[in-house]
Amino acid sequence: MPARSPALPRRAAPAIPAGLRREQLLELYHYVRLTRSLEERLANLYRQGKVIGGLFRSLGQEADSVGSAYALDRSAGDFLSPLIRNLGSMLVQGAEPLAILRQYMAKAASPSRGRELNIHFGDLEKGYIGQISHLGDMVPVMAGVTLSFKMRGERRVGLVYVGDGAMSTGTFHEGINFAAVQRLPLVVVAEQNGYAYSTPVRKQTAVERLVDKAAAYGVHGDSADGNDLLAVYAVTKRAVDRARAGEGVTLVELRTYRRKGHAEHDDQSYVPEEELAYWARNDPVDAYRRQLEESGWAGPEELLAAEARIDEELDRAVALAEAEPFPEPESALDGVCAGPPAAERPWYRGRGG
Amino acid sequence: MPARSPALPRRAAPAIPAGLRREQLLELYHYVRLTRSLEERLANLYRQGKVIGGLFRSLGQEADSVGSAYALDRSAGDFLSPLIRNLGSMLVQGAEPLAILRQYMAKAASPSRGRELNIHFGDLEKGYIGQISHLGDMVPVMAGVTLSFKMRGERRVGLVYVGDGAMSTGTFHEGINFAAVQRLPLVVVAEQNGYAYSTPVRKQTAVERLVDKAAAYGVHGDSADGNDLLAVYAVTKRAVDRARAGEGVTLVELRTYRRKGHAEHDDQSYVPEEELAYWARNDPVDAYRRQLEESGWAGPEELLAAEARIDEELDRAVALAEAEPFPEPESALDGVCAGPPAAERPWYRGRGG
Amino acid sequence: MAEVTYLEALRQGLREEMRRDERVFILGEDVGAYGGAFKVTEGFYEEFGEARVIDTPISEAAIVGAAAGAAHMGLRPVAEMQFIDFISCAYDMLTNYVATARYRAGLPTPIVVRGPCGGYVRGGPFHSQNPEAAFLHTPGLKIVCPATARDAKGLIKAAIRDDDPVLYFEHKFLYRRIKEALPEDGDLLTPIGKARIAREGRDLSIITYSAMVWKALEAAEILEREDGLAVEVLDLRTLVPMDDDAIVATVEKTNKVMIVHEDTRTGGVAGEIAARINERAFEWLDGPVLRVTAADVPLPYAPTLEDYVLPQTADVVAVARRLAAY
Amino acid sequence: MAEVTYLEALRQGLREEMRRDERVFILGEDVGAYGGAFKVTEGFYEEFGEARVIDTPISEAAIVGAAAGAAHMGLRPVAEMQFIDFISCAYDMLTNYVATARYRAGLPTPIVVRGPCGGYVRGGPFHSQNPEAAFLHTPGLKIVCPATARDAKGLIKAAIRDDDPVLYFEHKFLYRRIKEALPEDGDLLTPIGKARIAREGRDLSIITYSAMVWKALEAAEILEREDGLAVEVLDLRTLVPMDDDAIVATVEKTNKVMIVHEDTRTGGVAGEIAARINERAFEWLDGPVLRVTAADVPLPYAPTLEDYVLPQTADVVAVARRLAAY
Ligand SMILES: Cc1ncc(C[n+]2csc(CCOP(=O)(O)OP(=O)(O)O)c2C)c(N)n1
Ligand SMILES: Cc1ncc(C[n+]2csc(CCOP(=O)(O)OP(=O)(O)O)c2C)c(N)n1
Ligand SMILES: [Mg+2]
Ligand SMILES: [Mg+2]
Repeated sequence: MPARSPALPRRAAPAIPAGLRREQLLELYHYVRLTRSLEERLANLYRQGKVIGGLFRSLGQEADSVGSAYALDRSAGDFLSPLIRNLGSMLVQGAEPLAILRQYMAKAASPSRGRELNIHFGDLEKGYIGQISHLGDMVPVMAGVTLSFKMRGERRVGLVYVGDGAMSTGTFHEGINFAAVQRLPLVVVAEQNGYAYSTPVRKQTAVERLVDKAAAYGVHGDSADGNDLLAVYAVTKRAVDRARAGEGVTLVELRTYRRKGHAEHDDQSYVPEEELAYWARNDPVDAYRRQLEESGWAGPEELLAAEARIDEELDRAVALAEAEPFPEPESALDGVCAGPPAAERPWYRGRGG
Repeated sequence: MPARSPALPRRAAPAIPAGLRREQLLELYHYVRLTRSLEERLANLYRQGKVIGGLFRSLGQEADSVGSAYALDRSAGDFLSPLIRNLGSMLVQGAEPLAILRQYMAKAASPSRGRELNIHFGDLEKGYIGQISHLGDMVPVMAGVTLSFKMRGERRVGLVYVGDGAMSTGTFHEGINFAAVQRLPLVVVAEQNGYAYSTPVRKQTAVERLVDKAAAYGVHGDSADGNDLLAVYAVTKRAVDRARAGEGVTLVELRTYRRKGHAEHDDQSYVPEEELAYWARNDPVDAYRRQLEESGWAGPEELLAAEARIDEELDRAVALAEAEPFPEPESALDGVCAGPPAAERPWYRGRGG
Repeated sequence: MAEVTYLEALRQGLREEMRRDERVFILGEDVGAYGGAFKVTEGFYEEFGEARVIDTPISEAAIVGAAAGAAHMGLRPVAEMQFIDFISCAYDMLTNYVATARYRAGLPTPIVVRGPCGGYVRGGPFHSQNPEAAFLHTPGLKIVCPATARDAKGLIKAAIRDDDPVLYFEHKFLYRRIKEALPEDGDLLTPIGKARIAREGRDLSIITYSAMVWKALEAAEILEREDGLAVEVLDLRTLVPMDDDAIVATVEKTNKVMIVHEDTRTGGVAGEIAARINERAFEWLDGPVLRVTAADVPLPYAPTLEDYVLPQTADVVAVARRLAAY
Repeated sequence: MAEVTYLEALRQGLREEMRRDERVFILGEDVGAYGGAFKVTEGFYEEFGEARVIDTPISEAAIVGAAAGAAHMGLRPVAEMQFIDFISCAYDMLTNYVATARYRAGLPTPIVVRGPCGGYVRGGPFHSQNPEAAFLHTPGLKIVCPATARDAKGLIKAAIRDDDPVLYFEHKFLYRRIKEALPEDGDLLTPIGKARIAREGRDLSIITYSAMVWKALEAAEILEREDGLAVEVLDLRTLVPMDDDAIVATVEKTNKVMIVHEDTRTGGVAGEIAARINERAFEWLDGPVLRVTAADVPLPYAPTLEDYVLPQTADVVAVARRLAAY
């Protein structure tokens, strides 16, 4: 294909949807691309044995994390709680790639000081709370976070992610129901990505669409194509606005697809090849990039520059994180409680192991 | 009002609904009346301090328990699991009033040998499994019971009760969802009786009608006036037929009202008087009796005779149960496991206390 | 200084903390207009309003999880379990989320989870439990078990002010059965982690907590009267953190120790105490560490059975005599 | 007699029981076509079909509850927890419903709940847990913890044939790291409730179970080589019912005992064992019952931290030396 000639008269760019500004469109691109690139770096590190535990990819789902998180108002103190495939949402809330790299590599300077794995960490200042592994548990916790907003009369909103699989847990049910009864300013984003580990959605639930579950809680339901970044933003923004206006909980279903296995070790043998091929053609990052260019909202140079900035930042962060030490052994003992300062050191154990 | 003269020509009785026969109508009357009368005996015993623990009444809800249980086919080996207000359903499945009295009075010969309270007991032969206190837990258990029916290709059906309050539990959610995915022959009867202890339904859930929750599980939903015995029977029968035909789970909402406090100690101070008065006028036992008479399906003599039989049986059962002993102390130790036969007797403890 | 019951002392403590600190709020089933199944929060709804006394759905995991979330944001939730037996439904949330939040993520989670525990009330297997051992095992959860009206008040206040999650197990048999004159000045705090010598003695020690303190004291009276034994009774008050110094001190003093708890024997708290005594004071022991506990069965309902399964004063006396004879 | 890994031995046991008894079936997350997160049930879906190898929703309480219901009706369900850490989500169902069903209601509930436990695999706080102490406490649940490939097979078969609920905690560190030649004749049963002397000795005893058996054996080698000590290693194999006779016998033989477990210290199984030894064999003790365990923190992820928190062979050696010096 011949490169598009800059000399040709450009069509006027179509209006930007969902009330977004052009800088925001570029910022969104930054986040989806950063998510993709950072995970690719992690995959490399994983293959080199430098990621200590498992690696969980959001390949093909970047738009759903980024677009939904972007609908929150960070300056208003909005809060979210991500799951393993919501790296993008943490980046939007201000998590630094360096922090993610340190965490995956269990470094002393990682946000959890080497105590927790992958993206299990949070930052109260920046506005996100780290998950635990037990699926569903963050839904009641985010009900409590948003309860505090309501009790204090703050106009802040919370958002919690939940997978098609996690919706089967009792804690999801108890948490969303509690929030619904209390009309809390909570957005529950249900990510329909086809699978929970190897289990297809039809073995997880008998509903057609996850958004059908909204009816059981008397909450508003909405949904969007999770691979369409701007649609994700728009649907979540509506839910956030409702929450902020005191209209309570919304369950937002985002339909997307998990293009990698559950974690890097999983070869997805249970997935039909055509399915993977179909979704590879429907890549949300490429699609958004194309949309930006084709709508004239961004020029190729801008996008290339943004990508270069990301690569540079990641080069630096990877080098830095790799060089860092693991935590000091005895640091394992402190911080179980606010006081006393540390768990007892086994009497038979010398310092440092 | 002048007694209706038997000499006057009777209108032809209207057709009996829901495929029932006349004997069945009388049997249904037996069960609702027995439920009412047995609980009244228990209330007396409670006031005399002979019921050891609390007493839970189903006053005003007898039709919902009896009508729904009656829709099962005992001869086919159908199974149910009752809650504290489903005494009527146990009677339908063949529980004996004597057993209930013994159980409430913690007698040695009670079905649980004095180990469990009120109507917490079951009978695998007769087809009911006793609940535990932890609300919601019987839903997964009945999913397992009906899973066994499906695995063995038996055309048996299970029914589990759940209150408006119990539906907020995680186990309810996990259990009904599991059953829905597996298309198990299970009927879930949701009893909307206005309260969970002191908590009104609107603080339990934001849905208008409990049957709205069916949508979240992709199961069929249906509902009826829980105080209309024949309507209860009909709606449950449809659900049982669906289950038996392999069409999976139905959530049946029965709308009724808890006319007493949570248990006898609870004076219901939180309940508006008009509400109680309204529902007292809507008594399901009286209504059914009237319906039988007015439709000409039963004569007054028959009904009086049925009531007399119940009173007699209860006189005998109460006298018998009252006279019986408590269990032998050391019997407390046996039966935790199939083997070894008994828990260890504390070495410092003589036999029998 | 009015005489108040254990229950009223607890209520006073809660009320004082809610008046003192507007971040404190209560959530649980029927805690609002009804005032709680045992009326612990009676009058609170009227005084503090619906926003601070929240009736929840029957969702123990959500109650605890929501408390944790609100605590992260700076509030001080007190969650009621209607009966402590239902805390089992929040076991995952407590042991995995709440207990680890500070360690994993530096998240402050100052919540109190409280509720009526214990037997001797014909409550049967699901309204009589003593769940402390299930949580003793999880680093990150503090556990308090008041035995007196003073500590019912002092420990609830300390628990609410504590910066960590605290499980507060109140014994329902004691609610209205014991009374004590208490100051009402708002400064009655029982330090978390400190045991109390409920009775001094030099011949043998009974280490115990919660309602069993009273049985131990009764037994001590009998043993003094009938056997001339001076029995020391140590009321642990807090199980986590455990007051090892107080335990070692009583062992060093009397050289003979028994542990009394209402919970079943296997896997109960007594095992942990026995192990600690072995590790820290073995040389001081003149006899084995013995246990008086419930038998290893679910707690049955019939009076004859419940009485047989639960520890009784006579059991404490019998074991003490055997130990004294060493 | 082919050499098989611990994991393959477990798989063999499961497969043999499913072939032998059509009432046996499996349910859990991803156990079907995928064969389970650790591939324990690989090939089962193909051999036994979808009806007997059931992929469930992510609903641990429902998995256990449904297993119980099916068991009441005469089936023999084996429920897999993807990681044993998630058994906490079924804590209520197991401790309140399953454990009490026979006692309360005479309901047979022959279920097996199994899953990978344990650390040393960089799994972090939620993929490394040892939940035995949480269930030790509940009468009505049997607990087995195989340490060898032979027992992995023998205990899964015994657990499936047992008429009571059995928790089967398999150690994921051992899955592919140990091997043994085993008969394939279907009669390899390890009796539930019987410990095994993994190594004979007369100078001191290490009581342990699961993966720690191997650390104890390693330590025993070192102690023999470097100190000339003959260390006895008792592999409990079953925690409930506990083999008191075997425990007492080893105490009477060596007069010095230490307990090693991977779980955190406070409230761990070692406490119970220490208490039993006190009660049954105090006179035979020439030194305190000592513990080697994990430190009381959630298990951290970084290798340096995990190694520091978990018990290591050197710890066992150090404590044994101290005990030997008594
Ligand atoms: C309560 C619980 N049970 C089991 C697991 C193990 N597990 C981890 S992720 C996962 C699948 C999650 O699927 P889904 O919620 O759809 O999220 P996705 O991975 O698709 O993003 C499972 C079963 C868990 N983390 N928590
Ligand atoms: C998990 C759990 N939490 C709390 C309780 C205490 N409790 C017993 S009955 C009840 C109310 C039940 O209400 P509902 O389900 O509507 O049944 P109803 O009494 O109206 O028949 C409560 C809160 C319980 N039994 N189980
Ligand atoms: Mg998914
Ligand atoms: Mg109700």
